[in-house]
Amino acid sequence: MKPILSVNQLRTSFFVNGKEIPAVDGVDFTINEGEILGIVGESGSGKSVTSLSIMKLLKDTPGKIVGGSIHFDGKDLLDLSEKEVRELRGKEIAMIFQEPMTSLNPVLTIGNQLREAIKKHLKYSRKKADEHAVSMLTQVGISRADEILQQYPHQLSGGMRQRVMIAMAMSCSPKLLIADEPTTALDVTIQAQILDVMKDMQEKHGTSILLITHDLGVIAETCDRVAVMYAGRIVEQGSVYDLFDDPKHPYTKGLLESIPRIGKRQERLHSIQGNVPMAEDWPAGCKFASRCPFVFDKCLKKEPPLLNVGEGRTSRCWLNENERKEEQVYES
Amino acid sequence: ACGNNDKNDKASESKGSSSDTFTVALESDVTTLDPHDTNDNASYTAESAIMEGLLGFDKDNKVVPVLAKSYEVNKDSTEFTFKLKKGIKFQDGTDFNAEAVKTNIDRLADPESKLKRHSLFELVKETKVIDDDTVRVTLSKPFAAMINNFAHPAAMMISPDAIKKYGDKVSQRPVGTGPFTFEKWQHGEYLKLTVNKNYWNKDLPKVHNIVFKPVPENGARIAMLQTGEADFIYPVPPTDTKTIENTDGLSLVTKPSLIVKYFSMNTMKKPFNDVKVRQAINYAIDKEAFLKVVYNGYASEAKSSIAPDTQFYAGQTPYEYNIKKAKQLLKEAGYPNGFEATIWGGNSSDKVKMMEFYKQQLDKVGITLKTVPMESGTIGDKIWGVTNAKDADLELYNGGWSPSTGDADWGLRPVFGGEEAFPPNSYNTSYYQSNTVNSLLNQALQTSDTAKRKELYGKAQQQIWEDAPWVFLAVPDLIYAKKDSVDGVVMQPSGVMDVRGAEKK
Amino acid sequence: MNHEPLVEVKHLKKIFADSSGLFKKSKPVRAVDDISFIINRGETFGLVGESGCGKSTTGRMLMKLLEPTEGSILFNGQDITKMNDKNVRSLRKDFQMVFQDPYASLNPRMRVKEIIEEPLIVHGLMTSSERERKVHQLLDTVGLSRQHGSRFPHEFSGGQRQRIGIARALAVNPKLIIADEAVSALDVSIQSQILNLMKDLQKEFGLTYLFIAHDLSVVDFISDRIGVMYLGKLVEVGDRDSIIQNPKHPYTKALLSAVPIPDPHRRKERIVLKGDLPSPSNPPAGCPFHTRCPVVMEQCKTEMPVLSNMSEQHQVFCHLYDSKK
Amino acid sequence: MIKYSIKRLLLMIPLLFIITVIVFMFVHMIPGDPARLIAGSDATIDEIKLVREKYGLDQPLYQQYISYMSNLFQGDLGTSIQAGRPVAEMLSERFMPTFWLTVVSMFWSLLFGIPIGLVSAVKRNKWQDHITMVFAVSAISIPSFWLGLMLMQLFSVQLGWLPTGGIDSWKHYILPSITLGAGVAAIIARFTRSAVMDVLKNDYIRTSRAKGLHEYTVLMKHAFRNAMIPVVTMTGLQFGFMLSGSIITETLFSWPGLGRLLINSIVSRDYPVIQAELLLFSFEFLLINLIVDLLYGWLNPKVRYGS
Amino acid sequence: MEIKHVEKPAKSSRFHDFWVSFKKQKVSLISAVFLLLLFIVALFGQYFVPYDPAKVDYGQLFLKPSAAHLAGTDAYGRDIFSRILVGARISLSVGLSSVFLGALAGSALGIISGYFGKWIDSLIMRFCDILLAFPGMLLAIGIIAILGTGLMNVIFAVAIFSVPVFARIVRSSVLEMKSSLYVEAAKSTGAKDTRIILKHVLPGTFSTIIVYFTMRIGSAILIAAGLSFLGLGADPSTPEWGAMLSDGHNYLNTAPHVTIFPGLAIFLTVLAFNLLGDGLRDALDPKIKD
Ligand SMILES: Nc1ncnc2c1ncn2[C@@H]1O[C@H](COP(=O)(O)OP(=O)(O)OP(=O)(O)O)[C@@H](O)[C@H]1O
Ligand SMILES: Nc1ncnc2c1ncn2[C@@H]1O[C@H](COP(=O)(O)OP(=O)(O)OP(=O)(O)O)[C@@H](O)[C@H]1O
Ligand SMILES: [Mg+2]
Ligand SMILES: [Mg+2]
Repeated sequence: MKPILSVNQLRTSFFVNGKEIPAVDGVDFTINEGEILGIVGESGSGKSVTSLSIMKLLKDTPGKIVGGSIHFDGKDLLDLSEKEVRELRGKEIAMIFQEPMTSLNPVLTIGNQLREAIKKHLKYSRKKADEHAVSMLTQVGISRADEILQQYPHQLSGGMRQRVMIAMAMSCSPKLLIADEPTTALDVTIQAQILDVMKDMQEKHGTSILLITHDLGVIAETCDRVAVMYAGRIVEQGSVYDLFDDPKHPYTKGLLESIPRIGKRQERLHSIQGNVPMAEDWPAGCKFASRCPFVFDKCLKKEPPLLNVGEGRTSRCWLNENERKEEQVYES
Repeated sequence: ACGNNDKNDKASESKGSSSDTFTVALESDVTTLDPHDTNDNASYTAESAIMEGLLGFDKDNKVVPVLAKSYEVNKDSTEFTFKLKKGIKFQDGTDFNAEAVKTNIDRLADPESKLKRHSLFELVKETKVIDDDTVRVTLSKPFAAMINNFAHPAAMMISPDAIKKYGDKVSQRPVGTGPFTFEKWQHGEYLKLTVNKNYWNKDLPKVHNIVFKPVPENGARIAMLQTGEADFIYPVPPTDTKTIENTDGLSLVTKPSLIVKYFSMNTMKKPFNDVKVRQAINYAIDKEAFLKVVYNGYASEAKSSIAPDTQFYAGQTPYEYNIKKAKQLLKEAGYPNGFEATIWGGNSSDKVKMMEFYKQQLDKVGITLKTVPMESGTIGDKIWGVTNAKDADLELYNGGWSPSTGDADWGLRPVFGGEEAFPPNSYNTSYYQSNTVNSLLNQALQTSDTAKRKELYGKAQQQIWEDAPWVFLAVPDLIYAKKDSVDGVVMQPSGVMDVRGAEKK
Repeated sequence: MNHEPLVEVKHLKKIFADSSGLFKKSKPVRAVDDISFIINRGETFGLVGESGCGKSTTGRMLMKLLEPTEGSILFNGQDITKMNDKNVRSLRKDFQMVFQDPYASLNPRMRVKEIIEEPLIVHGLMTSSERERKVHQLLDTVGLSRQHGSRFPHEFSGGQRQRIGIARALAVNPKLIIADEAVSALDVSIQSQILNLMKDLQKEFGLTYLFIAHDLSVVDFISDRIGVMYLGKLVEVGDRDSIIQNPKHPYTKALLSAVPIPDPHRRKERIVLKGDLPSPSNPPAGCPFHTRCPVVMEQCKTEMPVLSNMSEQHQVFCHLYDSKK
Repeated sequence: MIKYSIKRLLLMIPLLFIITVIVFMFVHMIPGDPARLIAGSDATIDEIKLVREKYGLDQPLYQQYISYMSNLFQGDLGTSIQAGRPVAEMLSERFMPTFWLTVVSMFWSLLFGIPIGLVSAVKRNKWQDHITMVFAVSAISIPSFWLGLMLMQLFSVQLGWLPTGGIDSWKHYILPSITLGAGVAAIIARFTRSAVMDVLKNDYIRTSRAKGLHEYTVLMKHAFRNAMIPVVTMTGLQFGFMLSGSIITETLFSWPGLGRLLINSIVSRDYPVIQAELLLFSFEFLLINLIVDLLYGWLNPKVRYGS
Repeated sequence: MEIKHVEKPAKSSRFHDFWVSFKKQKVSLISAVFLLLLFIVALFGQYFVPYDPAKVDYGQLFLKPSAAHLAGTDAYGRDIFSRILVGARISLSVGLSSVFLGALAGSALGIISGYFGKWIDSLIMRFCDILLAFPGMLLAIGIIAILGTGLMNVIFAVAIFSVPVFARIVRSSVLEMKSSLYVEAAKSTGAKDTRIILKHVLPGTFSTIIVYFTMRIGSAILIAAGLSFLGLGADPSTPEWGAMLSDGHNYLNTAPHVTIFPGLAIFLTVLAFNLLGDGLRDALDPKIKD
């Protein structure tokens, strides 16, 4: 399979009051054509910042990409001019943002906002763009689509807004769709509908999807591969099956154990003790060390590299060093 | 420069001001065209192009006959008989005759008509038509200065037909005997008059149209003259005279006015109740500097309580600028270290400037002056809202007085006429009360003997000068500017312009 | 657990009728349409349902942030809908809310520290040094570090923001916490920390929760009783076990079947609801769910179902169970 | 919307009634005797009395108010003491020149103010921003008499391109409207800058960028309209001020507008004229308020649908 | 005592943040330095003027700027430069304090109006409408009639002119903020209205207020000058910049420097305030930090 996106050693930092806060600190992953890659991780671990970096949308934040490369379809996005990136955005790479409530312009009709990208990238006439917009809305399960086109965001419920965002992102059949917690605001019945829509997309158009979510159930049901992030880095990567069946990294293990299971009588949920350290006081060794139940001397001294631990599987843990040492993927 | 003229022509073309239109830019709006109900010079100026009186003033403020051929006054100044010129018609075709004169005088004399200029004719007891061209006006009591009232623009003749037809609205549609007839009045924008083809004096008029424009801003008025949009502007502020002088093709004309600039001192209040203090202040002000600083030299020192062009003017020996003497007098009066005083005055920039000047001057003799400029309504209330002289807070008042009729009585009585002239009745802001002056003024009114009157007014002026209820400052010039090619406008000392003879060469 | 009610909601209604509409009169929105339920002292009442069905609106009415159109809310036997502002303010120490939208509910111009200590200041509790300690403790509790305290909300990720909101609500040790989607933006490890914490606090202080969420597994974990809402109406209420193990209403069944299972080997068949979401400004006649119900009957289209008692602890509004009345 | 507007307009009637009371009292309270001021600086006491009687100024205040109001209800605004003409006639001939001058000035102000504001918001703290700031501050701190006279010197006297005053043709509008509009343009520019900067921080701006829209489109389509709300408030206010006539500009350019009428009537305490003008201005502001509110609705659909 | 110890670092860090981000704005920093100098001039100007600003010399009217008279002389032969230095005090105090008062009162009204809504909103807004409709000059005459003359009253009068505009502007931003969720959240914690207004609503209106505030200073100086010509000013001989500028009006053709230099003083001051305002606005806004 051909990779559509490969992110290498991506580092993005925020500069606040003269201090550098590394939010993304050397992230590597690839997405193949037609593949759905899920990213899970601690909140604040840099998932959204990674996706914004790919879109090169850090413009209005104090954030800056300080290193690495992002290859999309053979081009390094970091070398492209703003104009060239604009041509890609919305057409080749589309994104659904985390906040559905504030991500739509309150003073423009839904139709107006939907048509924009269609007209710009597909060069449709207004009438054709309208038809296309209606079909996109119908695809995401909105039935009174032509009526909705005339309405304003505040007239829609949170769930509907989120679906509009999805329709908007998918309207130009992008090669890559980045979905940052697209269903967090939705109830499960709608969530199910939307995940179906996204899967349809992927099947029909071969769209690759980068799906960021906290819901491991969603990951399990939709993704082909999963990457787990912790403190600005990928700590484990692998196919859904491998990851759920046999998590290698202690953090992943902890995560899986923390899932509340429906219908199971639990008095307490399992949880990972301790807190994610702030970027400012990241330790010299493994960043998870302070919370890791399996911590040993080496962990505190040196940060583990991403180790190849199986077919398409990597893990950033010294424990796995002994398991499969021969191939070291990246040294950081 | 010539180049400049080309440009000016372009600009004037766009205005549609052509060679047969004479454009006058005045500071203020024409407010009415009913002379009987007028009290501002801009309106009089416009009215006197349309209408004429029995008598009028020439450029030296001498009374001259206009529609009257001649006039006679009886000995005790109660009967005025006018012989009228013949064959004159109003612009609407009505004959000008004794009946017309009676209609006009009656209108003015009738208190019910509530005309602003009724007071000039309130003494009229009767107006009688003797024959078609003779009319006699009888007063209820002797009033020698009445003849000036007849010459006053307020006494101009309106067509009796028009008065009947329009009533009060005659102020919007005036009909007179003058060389120009009313054409259009766009309020606030312009007033346009056009030639009266049947004017009795065949020499006039010399232009086809006259347009009056209100241009309140000094700078704009000058710019209009520079661009050629106006042929004649009035007034030119003394500070801008250089601009006119430096522009080719424009000239500046000046003329002494009837105005006397003064500041009055409340003679009923300490320390101004002491004549020495008042004289000291007169000595303490450097008039020459005053003329320069305030008027840029376009004024002359006041040498009496009335201006030289006023009837029966008698010049006095000026109080020269002498700080030593001033200090000496103050010391004699018991104020060796001076005192504090407050001066009130209007709030226009030149008046503020004057007051500031007094302050600087009096500082040198130890008098600390507080200057309080006030908006016209406010100062009116503060000075003329006081009914009892004793209650007056007024100490010093920065004023000016100009008798629009040009006669000495109106020049002196309202400002020095004793108790009867105290505010709120009149303008005696120094609360000056001199029996001598009162009786001199009264005597002068009882007689039509010019020599006698001259003597009486002379004495009165001398007395006032010595009593110094005012600080006598200056007689400012009237300054106007025109294109070199323009002529024939007569500026009367009162500030009313006679544009009947205006011409463009 | 005692069964003494802390909160009694009776026939609560909220209709957003618009009065200030400039151009068009829009139809009134029946956001909450006659619901009644009880929350017992020390228990957790879970409220689940479709997005837009009126869960937040219910929560906000309980907080007295919205005036109900009709109905009453008894807190400790007192009707708070009739209370004046002053009394409500002092009562607010006893109930706190965690808002659904984590970012919008944090003042962008205040530092996290200030946000968290605000309730303490408002109720005049503690000295400033005590407050400072408390803030640190709360930050620890929700899994943030002390240095986070001096940052601004926009510098945080979505989940971190949510934790700030939780810390704020916990600050004054309230009796009732209304948690509106309090954990939906959190990753599971933090989520489990918070949920455990909420349970601990409940045990320790006898707290009562109204827990609004759409993640049924979370609701299942934390709740004692669960209410299921659809389009402004409560369609099913019951103790946790009955609802999860033995759901009656077709909507509850659909919800349960749609819960994604965190096991890639069990990609299962769900009950996928067809039909369109009706709008609360134009609710369908009869049962509000009939437009999407897989087992719809003629009767459902015209008649509003009434309450059927499945057991003492389990009520449902559905024509399917009419006979069991 | 029409219904709403009509309702608002009807509500203005009682309001204007209250305003008449306030205006009447205020106008009579300020010092100054119209009779004295209008009779002239050398009027005799008799002349002053005459004026007072003629215009009923000698009557008790309440009586004056009653007769004023009863005339007002018959649509009669009274007669100017100064000019002796019906006030309604005077106002109507002065209104249009001021109105058109206001419209043209506002046109300039928006035409320059908004783009300048946009540019400086986008180029925040760059040289473009600083340049426009200097322009804006100049326009604010240069008094209009200075600007007006300088423009007149340059374009009328030196170049001879434009007339110095009057209202005959479109050429006459250029200098006065620039003079009047400069300060307003500056204010609008500054407000636009500030508002656009605020809006650019919103999430939906990021969304629109994510669609690949050109920065220009993002700014004009997405940021601009949202930023317009505070700008509209300010524009409405300034429009109201200009509609009351600018005393300085109208004086400079001999403009026969309300500003000059106002100053004349205040100086001479021409009560009927002042009262009528104040009523007119109040009405203008109320109307502008209404229009601004309608504009809010147009700009912000949330307001429109009242949620 | 102990309490203070704990508070201190918090406060100073806040100021520190502000300072760090403000420091980066070079232009604003320069403006701040300029204004600081100006304040020094305002306080001590009279001690280092080259000439006595009140000294008249009728032999030296309208001298053009030269080495002896940096800004020339005026209509009484006074040194304009000295007058500008001495005038800084009055112009600054009138400009600043009047706008400050106006902003204070106007913002208070705007906040009350926007926050509480209902009848109080209508009442305040209609009051503002009337105030707006009243021509400045008439209002000024009325104010003199009520209060009499004096510098304090000039400040007061100018403040009154600013009130309705501030009220309007602030109200519209309060309306926007009032509906925000964080205000609702604050309410839910039990905060009183006063606290909500002061802590949550008011800071949000700053950016708008600052823009208008800094713009208004120049206008205030000019309005004050206009008032002193109406006779509202304390003493027309005071070297107030606006008054000097307006006075120069009469000599625009013949002696433009009489206008230009006071005008320049006003311009630079207003410019500095605006640039400073922009800097403050950015520094106070947590979102803009680069
Ligand atoms: N504008 C900003 N200024 C400063 N720091 C920021 C900013 N935005 C994000 N960060 C920091 O960057 C880090 C990563 O944030 P990011 O939003 O990518 O997290 P996330 O993984 O998406 O979390 P969540 O799942 O909660 O959304 C966080 O620690 C956050 O504090
Ligand atoms: N202020 C308001 N004005 C008008 N309608 C409103 C208002 N607030 C909420 N609504 C409407 O009321 C209904 C219920 O809203 P609510 O926020 O309570 O839903 P919810 O159940 O919390 O949904 P979600 O899960 O998406 O948060 C929605 O249709 C919403 O559009
Ligand atoms: Mg995120
Ligand atoms: Mg909700």
